[in-house]
Amino acid sequence: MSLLRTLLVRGLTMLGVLLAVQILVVVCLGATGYSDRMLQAVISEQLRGMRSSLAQTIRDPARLEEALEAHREELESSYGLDRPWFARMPGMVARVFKLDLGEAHTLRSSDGSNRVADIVLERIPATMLLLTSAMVITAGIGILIGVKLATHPGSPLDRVVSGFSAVSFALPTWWVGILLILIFSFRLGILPTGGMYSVPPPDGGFARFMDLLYHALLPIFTLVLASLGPYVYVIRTMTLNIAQAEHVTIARAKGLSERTVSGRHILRVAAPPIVTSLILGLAGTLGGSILVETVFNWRGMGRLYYEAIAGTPDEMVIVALTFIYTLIYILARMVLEVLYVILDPRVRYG
Amino acid sequence: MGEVIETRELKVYFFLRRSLFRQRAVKAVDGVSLRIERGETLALVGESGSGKTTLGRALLRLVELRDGVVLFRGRDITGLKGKGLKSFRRSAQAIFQDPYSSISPYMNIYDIVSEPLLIHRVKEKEKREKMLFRALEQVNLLPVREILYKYPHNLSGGQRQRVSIARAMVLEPEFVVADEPVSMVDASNRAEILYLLRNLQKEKSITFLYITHDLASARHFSDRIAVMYLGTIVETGITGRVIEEPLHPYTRGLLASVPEPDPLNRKKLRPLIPGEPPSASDVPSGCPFHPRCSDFIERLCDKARPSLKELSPERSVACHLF
Amino acid sequence: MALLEVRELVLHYASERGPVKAVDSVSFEVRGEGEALGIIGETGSGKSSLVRALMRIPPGNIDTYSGEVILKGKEIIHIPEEEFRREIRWKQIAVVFQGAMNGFNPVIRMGDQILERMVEERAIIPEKRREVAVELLKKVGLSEDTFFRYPHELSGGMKQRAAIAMALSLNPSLLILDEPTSALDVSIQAQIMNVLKQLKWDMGLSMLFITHDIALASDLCDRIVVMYSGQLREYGSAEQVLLDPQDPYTRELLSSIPRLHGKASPHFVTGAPPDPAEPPQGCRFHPRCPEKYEICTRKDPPLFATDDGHYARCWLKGKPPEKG
Amino acid sequence: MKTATLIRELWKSAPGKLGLTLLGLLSLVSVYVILTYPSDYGTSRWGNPALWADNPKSVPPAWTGFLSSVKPTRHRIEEWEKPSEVVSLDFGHERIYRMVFALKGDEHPTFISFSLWNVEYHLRPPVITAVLSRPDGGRITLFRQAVSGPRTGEEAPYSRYRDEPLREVLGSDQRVKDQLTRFFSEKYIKDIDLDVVHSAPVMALFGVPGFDGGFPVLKGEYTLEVRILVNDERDKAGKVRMVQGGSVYGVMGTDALGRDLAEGLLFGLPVALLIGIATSTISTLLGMILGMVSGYAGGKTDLVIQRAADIVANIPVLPLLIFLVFIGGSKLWLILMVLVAFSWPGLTIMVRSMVLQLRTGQEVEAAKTLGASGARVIFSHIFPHTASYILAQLVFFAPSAILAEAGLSFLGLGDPSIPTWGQVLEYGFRTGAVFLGYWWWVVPPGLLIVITAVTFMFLALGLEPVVDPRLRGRRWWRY
Repeated sequence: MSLLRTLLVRGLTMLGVLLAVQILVVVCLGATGYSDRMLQAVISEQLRGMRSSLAQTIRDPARLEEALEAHREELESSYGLDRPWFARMPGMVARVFKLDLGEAHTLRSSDGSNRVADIVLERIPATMLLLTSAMVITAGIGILIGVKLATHPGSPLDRVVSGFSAVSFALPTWWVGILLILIFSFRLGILPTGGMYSVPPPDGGFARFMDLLYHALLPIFTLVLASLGPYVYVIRTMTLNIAQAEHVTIARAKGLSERTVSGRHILRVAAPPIVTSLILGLAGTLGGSILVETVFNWRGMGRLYYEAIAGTPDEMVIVALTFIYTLIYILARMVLEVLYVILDPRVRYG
Repeated sequence: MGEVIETRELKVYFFLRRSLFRQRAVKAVDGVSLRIERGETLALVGESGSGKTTLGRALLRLVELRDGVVLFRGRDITGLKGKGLKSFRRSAQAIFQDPYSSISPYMNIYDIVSEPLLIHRVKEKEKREKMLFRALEQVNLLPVREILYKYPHNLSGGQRQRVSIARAMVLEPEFVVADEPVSMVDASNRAEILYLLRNLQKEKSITFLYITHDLASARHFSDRIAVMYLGTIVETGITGRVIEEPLHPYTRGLLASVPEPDPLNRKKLRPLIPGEPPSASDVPSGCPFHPRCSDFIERLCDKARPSLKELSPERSVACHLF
Repeated sequence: MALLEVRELVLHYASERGPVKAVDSVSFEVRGEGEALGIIGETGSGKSSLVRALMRIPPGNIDTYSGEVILKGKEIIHIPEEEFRREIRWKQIAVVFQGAMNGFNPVIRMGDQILERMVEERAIIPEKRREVAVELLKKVGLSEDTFFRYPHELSGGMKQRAAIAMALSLNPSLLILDEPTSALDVSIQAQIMNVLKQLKWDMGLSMLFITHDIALASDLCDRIVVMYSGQLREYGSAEQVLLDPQDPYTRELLSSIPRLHGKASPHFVTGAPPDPAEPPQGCRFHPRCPEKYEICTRKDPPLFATDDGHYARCWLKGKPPEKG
Repeated sequence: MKTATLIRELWKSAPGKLGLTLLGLLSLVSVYVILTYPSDYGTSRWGNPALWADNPKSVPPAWTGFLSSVKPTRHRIEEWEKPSEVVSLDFGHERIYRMVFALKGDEHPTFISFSLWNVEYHLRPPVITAVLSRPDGGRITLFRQAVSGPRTGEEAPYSRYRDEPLREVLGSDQRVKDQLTRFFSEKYIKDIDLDVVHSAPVMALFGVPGFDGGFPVLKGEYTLEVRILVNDERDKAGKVRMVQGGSVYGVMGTDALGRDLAEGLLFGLPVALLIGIATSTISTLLGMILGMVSGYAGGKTDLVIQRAADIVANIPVLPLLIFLVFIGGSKLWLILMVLVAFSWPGLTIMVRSMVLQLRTGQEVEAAKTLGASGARVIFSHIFPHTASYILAQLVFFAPSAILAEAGLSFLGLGDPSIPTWGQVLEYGFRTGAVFLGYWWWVVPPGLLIVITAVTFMFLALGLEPVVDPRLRGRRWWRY
């Protein structure tokens, strides 16, 4: 009962976040006149097409202009440009919520579609590949190291790792990526500088997969390296705190083996806060992936974001990506919240 | 004489949010009427969750009252605000249970004990220091000059508790609530602090509410006792009488539970109150004590709530047996 | 032969200010066959460190850890850690710790925690688990459904009972009780004490009862040890210590307790227990002692026998040694 | 607590000492930069390519020469107000400016150029010639051109190259390549790689045909002459500058525009400190005030603040940051504001929960019983307990603000009028410095970001025992 309630409250908060972000985006676009300009550009585009087709039938230039003007007004009212931006706002928010993301100006999907949904959709798997593998690896290594350290506090290894973790809070992920390219690609020449496949890509499903993996090595390593430090630091503190708890002393006094003590009585109890720190770290990884994809020319959403900003900006894509990133973040958080609730009976049974 | 503090049908409820729409009342204090006379010490005895601490806080206007009135020197103080409240604060003080968390770890002793003087605008520094020195001398924090600039973490538990007594006494209050002042102090130091409080009280005829779970200390350091259970007072009377002849089954059970150093104790089982006290958010119907009571009368105790009946002057009990 | 014999047990912690003498050469014995020995001490007397020393679970910063502990004639402090863990912990000596509130793993059901060691030892078949646990729970007065509860769903009193049940799971020959009731109300405390008495009488369980409350100790203990600043101050039967205390500290401690009946008003001892990192020179109680002599400020007294099986650490009870 | 005590206590811990030292050092350099750099540095110098035209492009720092076996060629700039020699001819005279330089390194000069200011003539336009003499006797005319003639309506004296100099990068002319080809085929009877001559004429200009078809450096003394042929005594020429582009430059090397990286990176320091300190101060203040208000006021105020904090705390910051800066424009103040807007919830939630706990705690109860006012309770009995967290947050947040700005800059959203390390990296990345191995361009800015951020991290670590008097004397960090 209360489990359901906890999750319901979390879910509502997340929905609120999504709505808040969407409103923020729309207000920013509206209040700065950005959306007006965007729509005007769309209309002009359509009118240009119309002019050439109308020119076939209407010969008189004055009448042609008149007809075009009538079309313009019609289009403007259909796009809602005759109303102020705040009147259009609810419609825009609703549209994006229905995942109707509009059309891009300059960017195209690989098969030439200019629908933003198509463009973004084909990039999502690449990003997911990076994010999930980085998170899984980070979690795995983090837990291993954290526990090793927590059960041996004050050892030289502990000091080194703690120091490194503290310092890694200050490491820009993408710069680490650049360093890795310099070392592994430029200096040693053993790994590719970027991209997702070799040119030309190898034939055969398995060979292609291995090629992808080969290209993913550095980006994943970069993401892991960047998120590992803070994560280990948190795990270490958590497990260290729990290792000093009364029930651990009792578990030892009971004569349980060290394995049971550290697995069942330290790690299992530390799991909920560890999950929380994973949730918190997610924001960093998500943001970090935009930069890391940019550095490694990894054709995911992050690189798309960069492409949409650099050169001729593509506003529709930027709006859509902001929304999608928030959505992914919120969904991932929900999953981890559920995990948290399952792990901690104190939350489960109110 | 005349009473310094009096309550009538005092109620303090807290509300726990159970869900978005439902909330549940925790009846911490549920209709308490009592009075304490000038220079008297009333021991308020009860176990954890009985509402004794909340009652003490209510008398000091630290919690919002649900219902009822508190009279201080005959004046209703329940609605006091601003200046009126501040002047009440000057004459009513408190000593808290935990000497580790009731004084600021970031202030030295000088600052802690002179804070009340600053709050109540004792402007001349000389006068302030005179009062400060006197207060610290009264609580035997000697030599005062050595103690003044120490921080609480340099002092022992007993010393800290004396600092907090000095802070309460520096304004020379008329009424003091001491909430378990010695429960976190080492056994060998407890009596010292209790004597200190008693001497201060006698000297200045301060009115005292001594909140405790320790009946034995209440016996030595109070004039009257009020026993509390789940938000209500179940028995009151002159201390000696209550200890020697407890009337309410709860008081009897409580007294029987108190160990005394006697080698014969180990040879027999202790008579006891069965079960555990229910939560104050879920008070049983009728007499709140009936589910644990050995003298439970069916269809009376679980239906009707006994009121506090005055059996003789200075002796009241809330039980259907009387 | 005594069940447990402790000889000159020492546990000093390392600190920046030098060694903290938490347990400083303590010797006593628990005779067995349902005898309960009480160890009484205030804050900093070293009583909790004593438990840790006996169970071989001292914290990380050890300076000295020595002495002998002989259980049923076998020395157990110097045997290998793994052997101690397997053979002694919980099988021979079980503990009920003070912090009932935090004593259980918050994410594991009570039943699993109570039987945990048995399960790890494969001393129980899965089908029997429930039955065994219910039996244990009944012994301490808990209902069957406690088996499926999580710790946060139980009250402090129930958790403390469960802790006792957990300690009984492997039928230990000695039960150490480290302030088992200090966080509880008097009425619940009395219930727990009765449970313990019952165990002692019915099962003949020997106990080491550690508390700061000398009155509570009298409820259970046949013999009593009084500790002060890491040292043993007085040692004797309950009658000897409670009715005829020989050491000034014990006397002061007893008289400082407010009595519910009788005429005596409580006394008090001035000053605070010493800092275990910097105990006073000479007799450690001398700064607070009402009967101190010149020698007390210089020389730490040894334990003097004052009666049959009754010892006190006070110069008044023995002949001061020759100078030099 | 007084600042002096704070610093003294901080100094006692190893990370605190390290942090303080670094902070002092960084501040000192920042002060130097603020005092010596122009206030509009970004637009007037860094963003002005003309200023950097005479520097070699994308070359490593000078000190790398000591480390490598290949000896780099020094960068040489010479300027003349007066000609080295004047030769009279029957129809006027020729003013000759001469730069003599020896090549001792193993690397070719990166380019060769001259600039000319303020030419004034009365009758006929002067003719400008540039000739390079090689140690092997070769004389190659690199440039020959007459100054533009009078325009209609213009009156003598005709003034040219006043506002902007005539600037010529020499050697890429087709005629030069032809001359070189001819010279090499006469002088060195060998197959020469014409491709090199055509694609990299500077290599050929300063080289001799090698065995493998390349052009290793011809060491020895070269002379570059700029001759101005005038036919009127009154004709004048102003400053002449000749540049032989070296293969190394300065302390930190240059970027693709020839900008001195040392200068730009130095400017980034006060900017980074400003970003870190300003953002963390404002966001900490905001977070603290909201948390205190939320915890102390309770009721509706609390609910509103808590909901808002919940929502803001759940927003993925970087995507939103990118969006807002993209829409609002790349201005530093906007970046700072947005960072502040997203960073308060953590502290607010924590301060609130601490306040809630403290508010019902015995210390506050005691203060209330004494009659303390709300302000006194907050300042004397609540604030000190939260101070350590607030201070830690203050120091802790600075690095993340610096990193966030760097990330944004790296995506090309940095404020172009205020060059930051992130922007230096962005330009390097965009022009392929990473893939060409221009480490001096991409490593130092990142390293500087890390050093600055680490400084704050050390301070945060050192502060832990300082702000809590109970932890004093117990130090976890020894060395």
